[in-house]
Amino acid sequence: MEIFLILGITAFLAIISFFIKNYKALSLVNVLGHLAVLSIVAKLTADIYGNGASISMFNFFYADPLSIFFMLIIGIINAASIIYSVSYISNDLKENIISSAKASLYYVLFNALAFATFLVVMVDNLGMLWIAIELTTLISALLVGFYNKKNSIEAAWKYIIICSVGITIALFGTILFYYAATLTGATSINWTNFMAIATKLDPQILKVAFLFIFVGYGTKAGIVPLHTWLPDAHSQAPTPISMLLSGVLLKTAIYAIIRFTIIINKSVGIEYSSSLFGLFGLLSLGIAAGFILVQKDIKRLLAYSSIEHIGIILIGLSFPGIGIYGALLHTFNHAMTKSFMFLGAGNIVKKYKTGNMNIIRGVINLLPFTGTLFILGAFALGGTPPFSIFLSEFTILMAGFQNKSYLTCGLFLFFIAIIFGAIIHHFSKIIFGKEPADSKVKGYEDFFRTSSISLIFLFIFLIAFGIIVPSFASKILLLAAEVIKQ
Amino acid sequence: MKPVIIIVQALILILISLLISGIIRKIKDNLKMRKGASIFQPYYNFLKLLSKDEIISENSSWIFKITPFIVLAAAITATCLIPLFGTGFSLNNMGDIFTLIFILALGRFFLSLAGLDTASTFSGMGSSREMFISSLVEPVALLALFVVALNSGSTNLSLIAGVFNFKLSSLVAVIALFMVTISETSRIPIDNHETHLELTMVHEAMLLEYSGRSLAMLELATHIKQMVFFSLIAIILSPLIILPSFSLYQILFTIAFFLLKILIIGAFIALVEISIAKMRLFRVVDFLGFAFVLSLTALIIQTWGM
Amino acid sequence: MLGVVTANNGFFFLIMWELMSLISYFLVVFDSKKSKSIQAGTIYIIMTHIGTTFITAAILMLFNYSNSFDFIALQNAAELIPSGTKNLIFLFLLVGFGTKAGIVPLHIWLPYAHPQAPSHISSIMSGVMIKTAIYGLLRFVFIILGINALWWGVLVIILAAISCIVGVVYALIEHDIKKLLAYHSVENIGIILLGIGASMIFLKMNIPSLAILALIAGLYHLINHAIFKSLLFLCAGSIYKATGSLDIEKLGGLIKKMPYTTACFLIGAMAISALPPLNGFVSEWLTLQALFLGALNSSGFLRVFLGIAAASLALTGGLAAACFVKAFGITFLSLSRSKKAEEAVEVPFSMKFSMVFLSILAVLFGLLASPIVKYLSHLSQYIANIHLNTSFALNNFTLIIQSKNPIYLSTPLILLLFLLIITIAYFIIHKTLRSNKVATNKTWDCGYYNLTPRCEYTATGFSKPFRLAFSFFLLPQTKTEKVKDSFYHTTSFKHEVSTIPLFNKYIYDPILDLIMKTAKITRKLQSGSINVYIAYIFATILLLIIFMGKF
Amino acid sequence: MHIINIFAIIIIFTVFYMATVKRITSLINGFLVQSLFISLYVFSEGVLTKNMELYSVAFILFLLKVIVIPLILKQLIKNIKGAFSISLFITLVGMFLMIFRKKAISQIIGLLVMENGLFLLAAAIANGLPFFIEITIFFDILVSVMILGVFVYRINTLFTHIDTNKLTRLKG
Repeated sequence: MEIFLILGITAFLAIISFFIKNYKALSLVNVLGHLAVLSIVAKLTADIYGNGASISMFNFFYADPLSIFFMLIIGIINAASIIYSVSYISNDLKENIISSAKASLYYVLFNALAFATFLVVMVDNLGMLWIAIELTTLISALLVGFYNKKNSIEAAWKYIIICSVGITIALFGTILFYYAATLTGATSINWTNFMAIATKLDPQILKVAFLFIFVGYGTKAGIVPLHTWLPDAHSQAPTPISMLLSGVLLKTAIYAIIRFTIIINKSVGIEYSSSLFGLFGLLSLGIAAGFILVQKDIKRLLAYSSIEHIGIILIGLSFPGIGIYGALLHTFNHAMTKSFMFLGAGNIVKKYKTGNMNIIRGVINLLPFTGTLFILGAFALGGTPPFSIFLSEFTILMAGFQNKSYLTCGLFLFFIAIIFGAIIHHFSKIIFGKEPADSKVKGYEDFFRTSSISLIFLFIFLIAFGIIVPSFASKILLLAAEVIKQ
Repeated sequence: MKPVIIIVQALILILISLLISGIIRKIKDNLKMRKGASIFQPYYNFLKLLSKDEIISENSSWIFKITPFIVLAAAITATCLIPLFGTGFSLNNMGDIFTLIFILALGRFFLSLAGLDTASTFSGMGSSREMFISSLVEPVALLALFVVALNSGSTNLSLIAGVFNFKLSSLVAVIALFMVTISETSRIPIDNHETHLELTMVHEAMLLEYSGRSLAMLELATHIKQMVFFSLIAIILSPLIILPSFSLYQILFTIAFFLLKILIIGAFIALVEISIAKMRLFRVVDFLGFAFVLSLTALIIQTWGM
Repeated sequence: MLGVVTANNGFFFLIMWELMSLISYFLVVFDSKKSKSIQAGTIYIIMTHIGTTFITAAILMLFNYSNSFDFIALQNAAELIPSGTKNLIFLFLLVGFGTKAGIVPLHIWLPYAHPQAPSHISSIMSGVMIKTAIYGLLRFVFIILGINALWWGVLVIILAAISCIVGVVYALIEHDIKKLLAYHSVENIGIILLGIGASMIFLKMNIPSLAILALIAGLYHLINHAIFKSLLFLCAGSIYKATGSLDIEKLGGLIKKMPYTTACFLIGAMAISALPPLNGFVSEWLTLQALFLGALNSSGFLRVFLGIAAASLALTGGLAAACFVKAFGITFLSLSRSKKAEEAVEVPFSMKFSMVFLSILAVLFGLLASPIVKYLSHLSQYIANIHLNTSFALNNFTLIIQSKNPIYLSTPLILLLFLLIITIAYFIIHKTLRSNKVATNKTWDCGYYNLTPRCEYTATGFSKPFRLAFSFFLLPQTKTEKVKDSFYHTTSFKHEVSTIPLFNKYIYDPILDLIMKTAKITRKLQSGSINVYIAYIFATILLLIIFMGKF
Repeated sequence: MHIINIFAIIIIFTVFYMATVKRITSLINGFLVQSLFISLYVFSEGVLTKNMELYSVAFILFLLKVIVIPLILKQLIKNIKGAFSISLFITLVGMFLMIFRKKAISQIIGLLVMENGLFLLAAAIANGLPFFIEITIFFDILVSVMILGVFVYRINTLFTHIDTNKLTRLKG
């Protein structure tokens, strides 16, 4: 029942915001809508918290603890992003960078994207999963190309082409999976049915199919050799959108890969997928470390650090047992921290009118509130203890050491150290130091009031999960991990 | 009873020290075919200085005033550690040979501070050179005494004095100690204590600004320090005879024997002073490097059990 | 920092540890206007973070065998760890805690971070924070891991000796007081580790009494260093407040204007260069005794090795004394070299109070050696979990070591003797011969011109012999520059002396360049053309299919 | 001049040959021959116009299309048979189009070729995905083509050319 409600509200918002002209009402409706969605998701999590059961309706929709966990992430990030985009877009309107028609278009697309992402997580049918992800790519491509400037159009073009190629390959994989299923006589393409007949599937075809799935959805998740679109798209998109891209879209692709891994693990066994994850995880970590060192633009740096964290999640998934729990925790923490950092970066870029880190100085003097939170966020991203990222990285490391894969953990620690050094080096240069003389522009003070709400909203998650994961959250995580380990 | 003997012992050492430097100067002059001043000349200098007026530079502070007392006190505490009459008779529950080195370092520390205090370039240069040489000497002295202590089982001076275990390693250590004495008592190869030429004086430079009574105290302190080093070598070379009975004859004999040893060392020092010209400051590094290698070989020999 | 010491669970220990370095990072970058302090802060936090990664790796390896983070569980699980991994864990711990303590190859952040922080912060940092690293080492290596091999102690002593000498040599050529003190922290950490390394060796050779003695020496120096180092940093802070500059060359003659700070700095200087009545001497004497008795009871190579360690300790003591004569002499004595030093005024009461309090503490810790040693012997017996009844304090004045042929030390007696002799000398010489007058006049200036502050001896001059003696290590660079009006007429002559920071040049810079080079290569990966990107996808698919068999 | 026309004719013949032939391996040989002649054609074009770039294009075409691709395809064929290989081949050709073509429109076409390769695959081995999924995928592709069209239009207005390999402003 709740599933319909969520999808219904997002669809309704998408249509409504096309007609409301007055910006104030538009933003109010949207914010309320998304808060409602968040509350429904929360209610859903409370339900399954009790009995850990999964809801499935007319064998099309299916929500087990894993998908509800992802729904939680999507709900929270959507809410934060909508609050931020209220002031972001109103500020653009005031400086008439965009017309009011464009503003309502923005909200239409935003809600469509929300609808698509929720769809991805709820659907049971693998074909439908593919279509939902294809939808998210198309809508987010439009949003990336929102500002109609040369750079953002080029970024959007690359984003849509590369991701479509990737997703076509994923379709190739899905068809192979379906082919393997038809060999054993099953007709439905539902995930639940795959789970039932997993042991009977022919492993040879499954292995080839899983490769295609991994590469296909991997392009969407930003795994290294396929990540090329990510830095351009994330740095050119408007801030609330790049926050959504990093926080949510990468995670939906990871969700899709996990769905297929569960099947393959059941039929072919754990080592096949874990060695694949381990290799590509380390590869993404290493290459991202290289890139972060030489970055000049804040948003591109944050984009590369998303690739790095995706690599960490993959490494987490490659260790059985507690590693999966750590990976899921890391997905949650990374979603929160990365969106938090993108918000901060958005404010800074808005104030200094450039993303180039050599020009930005003395953020702490110009924007004291964002500055302090930003440097704390930087430490959180680097993985220092009081914040949540350290906790999840530590769990993954614990699993790694227990798994006796010392080389991976050694490399993991080495790359983390380099990235920590690079991030601190870059961000401490821009936070402290003397601010450039001409940047006394006072225009943005009100802008920061609304954005600071979402900043604090996310910061609470950073700290709350810092030392010890609260009991109800760890219960949900355990349930989700159970689903994966099935 | 014991403290009385220790005080008497210290007084004798202080008195003898002036005599010894007088004798060394006498031997040097005779070797240079000169009549030379009488052996009691240091006593006359000391008394003359006591009666002279004193001039203190206006730039200097209270450190300049208290340094003579601290340097003298350091020298005299060092003498209390040396057992002259017998093994038991030194203030050995106060410290051992490491403490001896550190007490002398205290005296040197304040002397070089006073050197810097008077804002005159000569004394500044003197204190810089003094600290330079002494920082290189300290490891040599420590290692040499380390070896001797290893031979005699403990660093307690009176125990070292008591035990007669004359080994090759102790001999090599004593040679290294001898080189240390040359640099500590500012004898020729390292430093010239008689001249006032800026280039050659190290120890003297620091006393440049002093006059009258404080100069007298500092001169006395240098003589006592020299006495401490000589007696240290004397004890290591041939240990004291343990007093069987506390008769007067016994005490006189030990003092005479002790004096004889000190004279031999003094003569040897005079010989060295005559034969070698003063080294350039940075040649001193090689000289002390050689001394360090010597003490290291002593340690290695010691481990072979010789 | 309290958190670090009170945590009883490996995981919380890590969290508190990183929290400590994070907050101290913010303190270092406190006055963020100066770009130097940002750079210092970055180096500091990166180095400590690398250190923490090593510690995390070690704790996780320990966790593998006991799968619970509690210290007691770790301790019981320590037996069943194979000795190969034990050595590896020990090396990780040494590197991890070494970066925090500032052992030589990993010390480069210390001279940058400490001077940047405001002085009272740097006094806490070098006084106490560095000691948490020693605490960590003791907690993990002594109590949890247990000493496994002899080469552990030998390695620690080698590192300690090197950091002693390197710390002091760099301090000698340093002219900024706080940098000088930071280098001295490196040297004193070396001395503490000498004690701890020696006790590791003796534990392995199971001579319990010596192991306890060495541990006492290490711990005692740890406390002493905390006292006199924070004292010296506070004095440096008050100098900075009074004169606004920390460069010794510009100061001078402060003794006449700031009597309290001078007196406290003098006591601090005497304590750090181990001069008898004060606390530095007692702990250095104990370390020397530990090394000596160790040499006595061991044979062959170990005896020579301990002898050389003792010699290096003596060399450090000598050089430290020279360095502090320079620091004290040039800053406080003779004429003031700059106008700022001229108008220096004594610091307010609160600063004076803390300095005086610390200097009294330094003196007390020197005199009350035996009660402290008694307490420390119980402590070290707990650490090394050996139980023996000999406490090294004869009575509450003198220390006694090795009852067979006893070695004594009683600092109160030395002080008593000193005061006695000084009073006697004073009475004999000044009171009895009252007739002479004491006049004050100008210093001797060879008779023909008036002495100006410029012709005083400078810090660079003072340290010149050391620079030449250690030139093989410091590689001094001299740059001379003639400022000329016309071809013939030079108006001024600029002479600059600098030394190459050896470690940065040969260890850290090459690694950094290597990482940057690889980063630049990876940058080419993102060449911008869409066709290349699709080719990447194509290539990955092909490679995966070809190598499918291998998974 | 006439040699080039001969090459063109031969290429047409190979297309017909490929369209008719049954067995996969002969299809690949047909492809091999066709790409051989295409490279010769480009090479002779280069000779005529003295344009260095054409030589390199010819050489790359020759190297890849005549040697590498057939080798891979033969290796792939070994373990999977039937219509599967045709669809795989078409998808790869589609991908090929996207890598080697400059114009934006040709990239869209490449994408579409890949997608219809997949449809062929679905039809061949699994006699079609569930009907509902097929239709939605078809609509999905329609939407994506429309959006791609919007972007091509925007690129044209902004960059006044639709040459993708000039779109390299975002680097590093």
